Amino acid sequence: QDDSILNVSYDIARELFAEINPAFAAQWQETSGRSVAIEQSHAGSSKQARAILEGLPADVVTFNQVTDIDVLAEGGMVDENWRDAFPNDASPYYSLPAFLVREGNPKGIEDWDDLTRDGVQVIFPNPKTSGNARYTYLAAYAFALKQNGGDAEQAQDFVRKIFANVPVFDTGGRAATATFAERGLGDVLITFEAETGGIAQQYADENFQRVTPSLSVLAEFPVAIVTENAKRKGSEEVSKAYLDYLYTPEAQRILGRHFYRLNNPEIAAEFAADFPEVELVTVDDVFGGWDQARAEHFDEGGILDKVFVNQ
Amino acid sequence: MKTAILPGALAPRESRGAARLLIAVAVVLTVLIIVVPLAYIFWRALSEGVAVFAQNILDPNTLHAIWLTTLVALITVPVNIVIGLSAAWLIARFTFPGRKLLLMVIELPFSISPIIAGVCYLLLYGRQGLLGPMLADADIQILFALPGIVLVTLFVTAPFVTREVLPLMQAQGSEQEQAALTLGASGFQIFRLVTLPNIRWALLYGAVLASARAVGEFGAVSVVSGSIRGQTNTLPLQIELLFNDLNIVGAFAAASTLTLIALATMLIKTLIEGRSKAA
Amino acid sequence: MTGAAITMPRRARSRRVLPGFGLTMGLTLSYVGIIVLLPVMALVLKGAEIGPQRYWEIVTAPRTLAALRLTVLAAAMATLFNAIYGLLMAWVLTRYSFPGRRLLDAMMDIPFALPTAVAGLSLTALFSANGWYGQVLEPAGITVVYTILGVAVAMSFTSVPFVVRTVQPILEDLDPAVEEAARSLGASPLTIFRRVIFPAIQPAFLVGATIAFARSLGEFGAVIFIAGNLPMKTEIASLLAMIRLEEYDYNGAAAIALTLMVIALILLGLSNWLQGRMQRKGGRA
Amino acid sequence: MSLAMSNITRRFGQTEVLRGIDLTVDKGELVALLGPSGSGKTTLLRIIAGLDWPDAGSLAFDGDDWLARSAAQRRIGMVFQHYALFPHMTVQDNIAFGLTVLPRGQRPGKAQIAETVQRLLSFLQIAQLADRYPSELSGGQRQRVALGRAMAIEPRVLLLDEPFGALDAQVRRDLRRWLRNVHDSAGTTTIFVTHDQEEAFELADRVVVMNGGVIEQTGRPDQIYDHPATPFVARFLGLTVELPVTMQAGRAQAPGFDLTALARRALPDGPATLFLRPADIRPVADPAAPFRLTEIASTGALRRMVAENDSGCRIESELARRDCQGLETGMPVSLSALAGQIFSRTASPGATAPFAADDHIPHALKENRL
Amino acid sequence: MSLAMSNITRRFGQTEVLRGIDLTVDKGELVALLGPSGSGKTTLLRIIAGLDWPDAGSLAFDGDDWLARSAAQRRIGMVFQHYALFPHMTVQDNIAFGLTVLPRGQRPGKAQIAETVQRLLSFLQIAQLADRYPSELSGGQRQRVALGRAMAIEPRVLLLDEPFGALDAQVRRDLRRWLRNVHDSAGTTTIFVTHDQEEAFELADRVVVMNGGVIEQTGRPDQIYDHPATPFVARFLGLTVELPVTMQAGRAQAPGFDLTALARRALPDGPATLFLRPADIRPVADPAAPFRLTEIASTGALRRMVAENDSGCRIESELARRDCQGLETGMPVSLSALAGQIFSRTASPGATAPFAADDHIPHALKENRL
Ligand SMILES: Nc1ncnc2c1ncn2[C@@H]1O[C@H](COP(=O)(O)OP(=O)(O)OP(=O)(O)O)[C@@H](O)[C@H]1O
Ligand SMILES: Nc1ncnc2c1ncn2[C@@H]1O[C@H](COP(=O)(O)OP(=O)(O)OP(=O)(O)O)[C@@H](O)[C@H]1O
Ligand SMILES: [Mg+2]
Ligand SMILES: [Mg+2]
Ligand SMILES: O=S(=O)([O-])[O-]
Repeated sequence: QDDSILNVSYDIARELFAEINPAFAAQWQETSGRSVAIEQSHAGSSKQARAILEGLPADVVTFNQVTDIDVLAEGGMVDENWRDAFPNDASPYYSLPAFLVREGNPKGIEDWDDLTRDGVQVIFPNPKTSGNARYTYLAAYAFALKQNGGDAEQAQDFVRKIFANVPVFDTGGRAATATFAERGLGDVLITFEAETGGIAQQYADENFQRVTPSLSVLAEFPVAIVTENAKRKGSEEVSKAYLDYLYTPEAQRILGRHFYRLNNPEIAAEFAADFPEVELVTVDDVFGGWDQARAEHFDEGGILDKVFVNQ
Repeated sequence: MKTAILPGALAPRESRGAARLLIAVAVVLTVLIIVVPLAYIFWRALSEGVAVFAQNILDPNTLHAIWLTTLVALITVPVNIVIGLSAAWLIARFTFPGRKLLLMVIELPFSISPIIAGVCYLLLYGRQGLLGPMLADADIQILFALPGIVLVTLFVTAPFVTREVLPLMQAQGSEQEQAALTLGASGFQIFRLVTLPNIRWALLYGAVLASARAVGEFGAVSVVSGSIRGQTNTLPLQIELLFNDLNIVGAFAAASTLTLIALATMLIKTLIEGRSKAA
Repeated sequence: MTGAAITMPRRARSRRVLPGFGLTMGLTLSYVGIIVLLPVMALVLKGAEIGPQRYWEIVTAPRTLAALRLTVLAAAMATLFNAIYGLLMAWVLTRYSFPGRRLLDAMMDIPFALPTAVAGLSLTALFSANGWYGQVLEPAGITVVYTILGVAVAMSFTSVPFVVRTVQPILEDLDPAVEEAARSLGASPLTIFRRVIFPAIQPAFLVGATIAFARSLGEFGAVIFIAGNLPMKTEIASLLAMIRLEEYDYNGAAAIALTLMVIALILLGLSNWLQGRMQRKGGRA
Repeated sequence: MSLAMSNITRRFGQTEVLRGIDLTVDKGELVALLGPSGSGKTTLLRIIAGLDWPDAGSLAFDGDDWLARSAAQRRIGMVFQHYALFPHMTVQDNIAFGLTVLPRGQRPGKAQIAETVQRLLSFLQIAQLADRYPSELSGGQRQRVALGRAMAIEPRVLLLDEPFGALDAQVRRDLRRWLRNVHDSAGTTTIFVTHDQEEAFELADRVVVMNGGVIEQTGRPDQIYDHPATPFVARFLGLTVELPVTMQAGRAQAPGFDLTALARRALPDGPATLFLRPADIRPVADPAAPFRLTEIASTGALRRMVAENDSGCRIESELARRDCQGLETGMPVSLSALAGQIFSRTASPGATAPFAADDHIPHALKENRL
Repeated sequence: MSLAMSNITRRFGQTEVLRGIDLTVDKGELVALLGPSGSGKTTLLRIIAGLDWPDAGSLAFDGDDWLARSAAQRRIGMVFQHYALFPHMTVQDNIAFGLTVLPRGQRPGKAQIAETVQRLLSFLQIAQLADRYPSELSGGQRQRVALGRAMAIEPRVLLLDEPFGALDAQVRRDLRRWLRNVHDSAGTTTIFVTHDQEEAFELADRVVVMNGGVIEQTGRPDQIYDHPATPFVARFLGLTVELPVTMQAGRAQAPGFDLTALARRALPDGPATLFLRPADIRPVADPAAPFRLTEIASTGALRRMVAENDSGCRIESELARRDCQGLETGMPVSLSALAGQIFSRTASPGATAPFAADDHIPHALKENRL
């Protein structure tokens, strides 16, 4: 192999990159005449970020949360202004927390407030380790704020009730999926819409049903070159080409097939049937940006700890 | 093992009731606790037929994981043997201040959670750890690569050989070695010709346990491996990965190969024991 | 005695009879230093960096306390089970001959040889609501998966061999004459076990149980699959350390790791001391 | 009240270890089982103790079939070869053990047990050791504790397996005498196993010589000493010099030997074997004799000499030092035998009854060992 | 070519195990270290072997400082108490060991080693055992293999630690004699450790009696037997009857005793202690005497008797059976002493030189043990 890159990615992107990588390799061969080997590593995205800081030799990261790349930037692994390096704030696609319920939706779960009912078992991973779950938390919180006219107290109560309905916290999005689908635990799985689509497809005979709540948070999927490593290995060029490739119609189509929502309007239109209308708020709008959200909600002693611990 | 001597023919028929009961309880518990979980692995691995099983095993990433795991064992076990013997000789044959302490340090890994062992290595060799900056400057990759995996495996397997060999050497005493010494043998001659033959079965058993542990280590390796598909995934990590890929059958198939290794190891051990008892 | 005042060099302790002291000492010390001590030092240094107050805060945070409590409790349950099961196995394996004994004996080492993750996977599947065991237990109101019971089950599985393998050789080596003496003095089998055999194997039994306990405290691979990892409920300490790590909270991770290690060391020290005392008391006949 | 064994047989796999033992031990008797290693002594003792059972035969105590009873029911006291003390119990706990395990109904009160133990301790002269552990005792002391433990339950039969095997000569001799006293004052029936003939002879009322799973001879110590019934017993009891002789009219003859001191035997003419103790052979300076002294060694009070003739026949003798005066290495000597046992050479050793020495010979002559 | 030790001292922690040993062993000599358990015999032997080093003192062989040499360099042959044979090697491999580990330059060829082993095997009369493993040998055979292994390297000094400790009486006696022959024909210097006086006396050219880390006495066997230098040696050599006597003009006196057979001693008048062997005491029927026979026991050739007087003084004696005629339990007897050693009672035992028996006494009288 002439080139090799290591793409360190979030947990549930396994099938996605299994399809994208060969497609890119073929394209790279065509354009540069060189072959490329693409290694993959998947885990909770925060865990991945830490591993890179400790020396995991990633060339590119494809994460599901801006903060995780910001941490890398703070650690000097990624350029400060990484968001400007690629179009659309370096986010080639997006998704949102959505629901997956069992055949026939026996508990009648349609929206966030259904999750607070007694006797409903909710499955999602640990927000401390999983970006995925953090979006879930934020979406529920945003829903409650809206419902109660911005009352933080009531929003916290709302979220706490949902947390109280969670029997198991896995460390990553995929483990939560396994808990729901494989071990048959819980009435509803909350995860990225992309995952709910994929699972519904993969477990066709279980007849899981996708449910899109009335309101959700827009989840960006930022990408970046780990410049520190790429420079050392001399893989900057292919790394950039790899991430650029994600914006191409070809890649966007693959993404669409994996139930990710797309920024490219033409291709998005092709998959419109898969993506119900939903009111999407952003972290910037509701929570004042990731930095503030982190400080207020996720750091030790933040609101998350309160609703999490006091159950 | 002492074979129970049966009393002569005129012995009154003792009720074997208590013995039967104990044996039955032991067998049932063992079946429930050990045998069924073992069997379950194979049952799941083969639940979709042999073809799927074979396909899962022959997946390049799984094959690579098998190879990596074997490599790690091949490196760590010989090191363990050499060091284990050296430590056993030192502790069994000499008295010096701090002897007990040294033994405790050697056995320390037994009482340290593997995950914490991994953390220790992270704190030492990680880019943000004690030696990290130095290693980064020298461009030496220890963590998230083979050296890191080997090092933590050495950590968790460190006590096995010493622990098996030492009690035997202490029980046997050094008289034979002293005899060899008076006959003019050198240190290595004494070790090779006198000590080694006496402890060879214990040594083998220690090595067997160490390799079983080296092959099966999960917690410590998962901290320092980086789980790069087809590169730094050992077999136990590959199993977790397959599980998280929702390829449950694949996970159990990989697990069954590990289980087979474990069973083979135990078989070897049992054979060894049989022979050493006979000798 | 001739008072001949020849001053001889004191040689006794300066000479070692068997060769190899320097070599083995050098080899062992450097190895132990590099592989074991250095990394542990790194942990201790990190712990020292935290400072006592912060350390105390971390360790006494409700979630940490809950995790530590769960870990210790589950380890205790596992050890209790293993102590009884291990003793039974050691007894049955040494005292009775029956078809399949060797096989049963070989089974005892499986938990060591089986990767913990595999064990965890398999146990979880067996005990989950629709698993082989779960189907029987759940209707009876016993939930194992995602409860402390599950944690204990995983812990006891991975530490099965410790008690069996420490007690077994002692039991095998026990002088049968001592038991016969008790028998000829009119003692019943139960009395013989209680008053003659058990005191003899007690030190080994204690050591085996302590090591099993230490190992259970640290067990990770098998437990995380079956525990459910519910904070405050079924989250074990080493997982919490791992989570702290993944949250970039190195201090938290180090503090918890250090605490676990100290608990294990104290236990081992205690059992060594107890064992030493017992041996001084009864000791070699 | 006697212990009766008949036709006791025991096999371990292929090997027959006891091949039909018939023996009756009377109440109050002290019997020694004497025999070489592997002769089945321990096996027989264990069968009496109820720690093993025979394949055939019967064992009854006072008419009661002991084979149907467990060790615990027989109320015997057993002292094991290496004592088998309970290592984690003090001396007094060891001794009290048998009493504390009695069923609750029969168990004496605590105070009473303590008193019994105290009495035994002083009887055994180890009162000051009451709180020690076995590992802190000397061999002789352990022996006493083992005996005390066995005696605490007031056994009807006391069994001892090579009780003095591991001790050195001095201690052994003391304990032996002390055991005899204990036996006499406690009045139990005692059987002990030994392979040391001196021990058997000094201690026992009756000695049972075993060999290869059968009883070779039973009798009072001096009876056995003076009249070994088989070549095996003769050799075992130190008649180690074997001399081929020719019987003629009841008298033994051998060249270079003066055998006139031996009494006439009722043996057919022809070849026979004379068994002699080295101490019963006296070299006499005799220039014409075919023997020559080749070695003289001193062992304290005794002097050992070796005489050889030209055909390589080596004869050893042992004399008190004072009787050796005038004898020196190289000197030609004739050998005169003072006592001995003759077995016909055709008799297969160990199986046939011996042609025992007759009792007409004056005692003094037969025993004159100087 | 002699082995010279001077002032050898060895401490284990607080306990002084050797407290200044001075001893020279000549080439070809066979020396026995005799002493009770714990007297330091093994420790001394190990120091000579180079398996331990003293805290002070010197050890030289033929002028060469052995304390500066390792065990391997000293070229000694050591036979360990429990033989320490290599269990995984056959008899011949055991014996060949010392030769096969020689540095390549000095190592004899394979054929030559085989020949040496063969020669040793036949010399030791175990040629037929060459291919057996130690576990398949009897105690006596193991002993020979151990000796063969030590001798294969043609040691300059042969050391044996209680070589016959674990064997039974018969085998032991045979091996003892055989060892003496081996020593004589191989011509090595030999030191062996024992706590059995008979063994020491029978085997050794010179006996060294040790006690508590010091040498109590050194001398030829009969010298030591006849003239124990200290009360300790006297007791250790069987002069176990201790009688308080009164010295008067060099003669000892005690009521009920006839001590006229003892020679005069150069001792001051006053209280002293007479040490006697039971065999040197003869009870003589005497109606007027204060002693009374209370026990008679037979041990084969000997008869043991106990005489007691009213004040509870118990005296044991041992006689050949034939000399006991006419003596019966209950009979009043006087006791006549045939030989003995007297130590002044003020002398602290073990430290002072004895007031040894003078040599004027006719030998026969002193030794007349009947
Ligand atoms: N459990 C056993 N299995 C097979 N053979 C045995 C067993 N126990 C004893 N023997 C054999 O039985 C024979 C008699 O043994 P026993 O212990 O009675 O001899 P002993 O007369 O007590 O000898 P020693 O004086 O050596 O103690 C021996 O040949 C021994 O090897
Ligand atoms: N390594 C040691 N540490 C402490 N004390 C020791 C050690 N070795 C021997 N001793 C003590 O030294 C003394 C002499 O021991 P040594 O073995 O020389 O006696 P011995 O004369 O050979 O006795 P035995 O006849 O019982 O073999 C004993 O009191 C013993 O307890
Ligand atoms: Mg026996
Ligand atoms: Mg010794
Ligand atoms: O990596 S996650 O999918 O768990 O966020």
